[in-house]
Amino acid sequence: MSNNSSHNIDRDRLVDLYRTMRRIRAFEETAEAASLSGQIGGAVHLSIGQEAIAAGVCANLRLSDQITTTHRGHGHCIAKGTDPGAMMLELFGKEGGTCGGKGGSMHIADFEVGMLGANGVVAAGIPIAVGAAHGAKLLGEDRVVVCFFGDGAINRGPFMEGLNWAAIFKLPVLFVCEQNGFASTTHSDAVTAGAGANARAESMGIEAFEIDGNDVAAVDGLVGDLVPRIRAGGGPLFLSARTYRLKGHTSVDPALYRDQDHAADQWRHDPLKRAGEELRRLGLSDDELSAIDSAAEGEMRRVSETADAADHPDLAHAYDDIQDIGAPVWEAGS
Amino acid sequence: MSNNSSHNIDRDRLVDLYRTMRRIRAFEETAEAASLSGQIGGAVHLSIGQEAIAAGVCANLRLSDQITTTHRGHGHCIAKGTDPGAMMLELFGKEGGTCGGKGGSMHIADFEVGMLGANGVVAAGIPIAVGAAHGAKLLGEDRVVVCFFGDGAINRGPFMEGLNWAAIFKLPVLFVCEQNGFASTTHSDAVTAGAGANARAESMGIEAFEIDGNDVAAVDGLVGDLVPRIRAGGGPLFLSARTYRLKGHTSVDPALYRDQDHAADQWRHDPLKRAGEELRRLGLSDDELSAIDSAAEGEMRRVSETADAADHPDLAHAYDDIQDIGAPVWEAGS
Amino acid sequence: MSVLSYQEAGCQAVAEEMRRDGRVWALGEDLGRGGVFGQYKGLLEEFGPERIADTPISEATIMGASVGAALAGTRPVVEMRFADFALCAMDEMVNQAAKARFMFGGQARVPLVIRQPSGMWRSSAAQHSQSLEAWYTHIPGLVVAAPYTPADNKGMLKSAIRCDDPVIYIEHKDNWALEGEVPDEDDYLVPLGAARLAREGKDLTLVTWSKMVGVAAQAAELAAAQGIGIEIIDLRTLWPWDQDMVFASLEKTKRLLVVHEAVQVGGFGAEIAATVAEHMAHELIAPIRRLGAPRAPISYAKPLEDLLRITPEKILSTVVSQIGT
Amino acid sequence: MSVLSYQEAGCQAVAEEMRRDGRVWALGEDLGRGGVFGQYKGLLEEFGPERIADTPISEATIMGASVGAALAGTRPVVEMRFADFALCAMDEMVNQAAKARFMFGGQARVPLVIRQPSGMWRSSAAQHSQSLEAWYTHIPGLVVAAPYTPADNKGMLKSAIRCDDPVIYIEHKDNWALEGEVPDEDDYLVPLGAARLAREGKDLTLVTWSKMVGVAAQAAELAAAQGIGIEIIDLRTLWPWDQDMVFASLEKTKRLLVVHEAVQVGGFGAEIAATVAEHMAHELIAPIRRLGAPRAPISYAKPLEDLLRITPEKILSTVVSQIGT
Ligand SMILES: Cc1ncc(C[n+]2csc(CCOP(=O)(O)OP(=O)(O)O)c2C)c(N)n1
Ligand SMILES: Cc1ncc(C[n+]2csc(CCOP(=O)(O)OP(=O)(O)O)c2C)c(N)n1
Ligand SMILES: [Mg+2]
Ligand SMILES: [Mg+2]
Repeated sequence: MSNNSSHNIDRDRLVDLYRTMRRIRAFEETAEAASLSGQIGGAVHLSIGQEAIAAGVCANLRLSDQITTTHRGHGHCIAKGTDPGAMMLELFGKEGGTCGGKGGSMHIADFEVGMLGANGVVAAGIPIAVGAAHGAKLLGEDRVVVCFFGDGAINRGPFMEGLNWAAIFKLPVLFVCEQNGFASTTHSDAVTAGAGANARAESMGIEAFEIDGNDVAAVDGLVGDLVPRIRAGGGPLFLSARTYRLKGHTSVDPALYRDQDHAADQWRHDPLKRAGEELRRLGLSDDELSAIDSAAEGEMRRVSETADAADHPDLAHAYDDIQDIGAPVWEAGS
Repeated sequence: MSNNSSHNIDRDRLVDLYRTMRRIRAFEETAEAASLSGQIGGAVHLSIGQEAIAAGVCANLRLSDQITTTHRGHGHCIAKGTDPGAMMLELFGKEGGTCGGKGGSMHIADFEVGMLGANGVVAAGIPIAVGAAHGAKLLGEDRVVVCFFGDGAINRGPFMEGLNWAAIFKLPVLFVCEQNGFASTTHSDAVTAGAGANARAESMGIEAFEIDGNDVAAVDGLVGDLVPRIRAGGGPLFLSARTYRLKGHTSVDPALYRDQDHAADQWRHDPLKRAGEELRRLGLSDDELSAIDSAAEGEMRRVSETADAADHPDLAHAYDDIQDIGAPVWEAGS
Repeated sequence: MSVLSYQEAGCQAVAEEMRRDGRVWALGEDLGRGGVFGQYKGLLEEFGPERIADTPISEATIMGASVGAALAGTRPVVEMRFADFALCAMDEMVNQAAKARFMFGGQARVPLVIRQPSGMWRSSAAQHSQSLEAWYTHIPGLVVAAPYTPADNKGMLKSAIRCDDPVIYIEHKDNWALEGEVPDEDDYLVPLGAARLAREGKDLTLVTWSKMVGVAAQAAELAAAQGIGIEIIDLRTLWPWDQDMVFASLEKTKRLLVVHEAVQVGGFGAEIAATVAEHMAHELIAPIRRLGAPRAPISYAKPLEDLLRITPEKILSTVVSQIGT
Repeated sequence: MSVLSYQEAGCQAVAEEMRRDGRVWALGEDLGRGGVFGQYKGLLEEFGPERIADTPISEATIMGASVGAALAGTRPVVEMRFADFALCAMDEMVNQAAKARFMFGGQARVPLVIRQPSGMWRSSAAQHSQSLEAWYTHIPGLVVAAPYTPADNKGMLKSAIRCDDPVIYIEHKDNWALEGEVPDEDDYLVPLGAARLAREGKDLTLVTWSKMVGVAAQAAELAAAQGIGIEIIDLRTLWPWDQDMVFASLEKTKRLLVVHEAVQVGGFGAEIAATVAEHMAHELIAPIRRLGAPRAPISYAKPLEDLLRITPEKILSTVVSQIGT
């Protein structure tokens, strides 16, 4: 099923979605700069260009709903409500990070807002999301779990196993495939047989939808229809969102393997640009828009400065949270 | 695509197919008896009721074509040309077995006839078959590889990964899913979402066929059409063959979890019975049929007696064929 | 006390914990019919198909979904059917289950019991006979248990279910029918991490676990007939292992033999031997010895399979050689 | 001789072997763009996309298909990208690749090289930093190699490609840029199973491999300044390992230290330490010591990550304590 028509959306809601997207964009740009300057040590996978999916999906979730995400998950975290300050501290590997500096960008988690973890292993979050939904069902909780993953993940076995599992146990999961065209340096199409993700979902009896993932209003509208169906006990649904990875695989990847003209042209479809235009059509002034933009940029600049100035994690906690029995004991000076 | 009409088949060919099926049946019954008597130590998974698939598929293969199979693979081996004598020796764990007694029923292999191995791990033979086809393509050999697996295997990740792989590399593989209704004690339907194996194959862009797997002439006819297409470089094809596991999961499983009336009734569709009736219609006399039957039964009786009388493997070869460097050294008396 | 088989004791443990805590559930292939080895017999009838869940043949997702379900607040008992098939779920076990608590900075716990029927049984060949417990001892975040007696299978399985970290729980396939006295109490817990002194002896400390405890006991009988006293420590938990009990025993016997069914090279015996060599070498009066399987895949044919087994006789001759030196 | 980086040496090895033998090919994710670490740079241009094959993200099938392709007569070089992701292909590696030859009674061979970039690099956290070589030493059927120098990376990778059994080939991610003299000859082979005497010394034998050879060399310099002579054995191949060289060195130094980056518990250092304890305890004049990582998942934050690293200083202080006793 395909749903590409732009959705009727009221201005305030679109402003909120735009703000979320802008905050994600500003976070990513700040992280990119900090990565290039060496302030961030680990790999950073930017979701620049894909913000509309995170914003549009998560706008339809409750705090008690849960998500899992991937190596490219900053946007999903922010959209679900994770504090960017704690996230940036985590990327800097500092005290106060979401995971106390133990996880970094690929392992951000924030259980308070239902963010069950990013993942460094492609597709590994899929069975975990399915299991979280399984748990919710067993416990009689009416939460929905959203599972974000990329178009490269659909060629790993756990993707298919997870879909089958969600379907036979009729679990409250929304699968969201972010089709950004690439799996690292590989064109996803070149290694993906058949008609793609939706065909695979449908072969499992899971109803699947496709959408322009750079149209935040459309994503919001469609997901707004899907989530209540799932919450009502209808079982899993599947959403493919077409988008484009506007940057390289990581912050340091110049992505020369892409057709450079084509890649440059994709900025025309930048979801922020599109939402901004729509907002202007809906009567938002340039000033109002820039105010949102600079608030977001200011927020993330402060977040980054705070992270830069923050302390490293206390070594005394290095071995906390490994396991209750049998963990190493930290000794000062070791 | 569905193909259930009985195929026009000439009598001689059907006689050959019937003989193959009868030899498989006799082998399985002999193995069952030897298992129950304790002559065979390991688990034995009987293919009684499923012989038509093995016979009908393999009748269309060349010696240089290859197959992989599962824990329930005796029939495929015999149909591909493996010597039942060596197979029975293997089941008895004796010298002269296909694998020198090192493998047993679940690891029979016979590379001389293109039998690349049974497998004790569900679905594990699928990527191996796909890889063998990949190898053939790289080496410029025009062989076809047939991959047999059960309806329980389609819920494992490597199934889906293997299909995707075969499709994108356009490999010469025929996937054959034996839908016998069960995965061990579990009804396959209960744990399989969606429309089943063919839908999954089609979602990968692989053309898929369905057939009455107890109609040996139909299997033969359809596979006779498919194999040349694959050999001509058309890429993988998929075949689902409906059948029924007339016995328990293993030789010692009474299968009480089945509806007993339904199970008993399935003997009406016994592929041997059906082929026998067809042969009689084509003019074969009862005597001619019984001659085939008793030849097969005699052959397998002798095979079993020989296996019973045979020597155990020589301990001096216990550590052969582990690896060229770093293998243990056998010492007499150790 | 009742006389129960190892399998029944495990069943009882799961049933009691499921009664006690509604968040506990079990999942795996064929559980509704009692599981391959009957270790879930009768549980479907009491707890229904939601809590005794039949799964597809999807080991990666059996494990991965269990991680998710644990993160979501349930306490899954995960059945891997054969330890060999756990290899199909290794990313989920090692990269996810074991690390989630730590990577997420302690925000979440992963209370899981991962049951892995292990070891050589009878003519099961190279893909149905492995003992891979050593692997898990090498992975931070995992507890590794391998009980031998029926009583321990009750008390340790209950402790494992109550443990808030993932526990690799190894049950030897040859143990299912083993009978023994098992306490009836539903609060009978055997702590993880504590070894059991299975037999006292003055001449040599034999450290072992799982089925080999029984084989070692036979060897000890043979040795006793020759006047040699073997002290047997049933390690029970491999990580964390009970160094105190082993070291204390060695203070007395001054000789160490570690016995396990797994391949000797890279087996957990190496860890014990190395640890003792590091800390007690000067106190020992005989070379440390390990007895494990040759580094060979497990054969199907009976005599070839038997060649890989540790027997009481092999243990005895090793002990004699150690005492002799 | 040319000065090449470790990465270039590996590239050269693959290219030479592919020229020599048309059955050799390489497969994995992103190989067409040179691989994640550039270790396939330029190969697509010479050999084309059939022999430098880009695969989907399907580790289980990358490995399983390689087994099939090996059985069918080709010689795959299998790229696992990060050792951590090899966990997604464990059944295929351990139950299939390692056992096929044996289970099938020697009818078939599985010539595979399984490249696993390993180890801590920089801020890569718990799923991109592991060293799991010990696991593979425990699995019959596998050869395990872990070269340190660029020359060895050429000579051993070539030997691995020519080996008819599956070889786990561990390249440390911190080594890619390491430069060294590499023989130009395309018949330059370094045999699997033979260690390398990396430095002579009279006081203590330090056995190590992979990146730790370099760290040990720094420690040896510090020790030399204190008048302590460390003999460094670069084990190079972990299975089979060169007991002869280690034992011969110990005859001289009478002190053993094993160093590895992997978690110490259940690491391969335990096997070496245990073997030496079994066979040479009476000749040693100091307790055997192992130096490995604490049993902790690898942290992201730099100071926490660094805490897990073996440093020259840690080695030195261990050596000093051994000499002192
Ligand atoms: C199992 C596994 N294989 C390979 C990798 C390396 N890797 C990290 S991201 C990535 C590409 C993922 O592509 P996709 O799923 O489309 O996500 P995207 O990066 O496009 O958001 C790869 C191959 C990994 N992390 N895990
Ligand atoms: C990965 C794995 N999981 C579980 C098993 C145990 N097992 C052996 S056969 C079987 C059922 C297989 O069903 P199916 O694929 O339909 O084949 P059939 O037995 O019906 O021929 C199971 C679960 C196994 N061998 N491998
Ligand atoms: Mg992508
Ligand atoms: Mg079946």
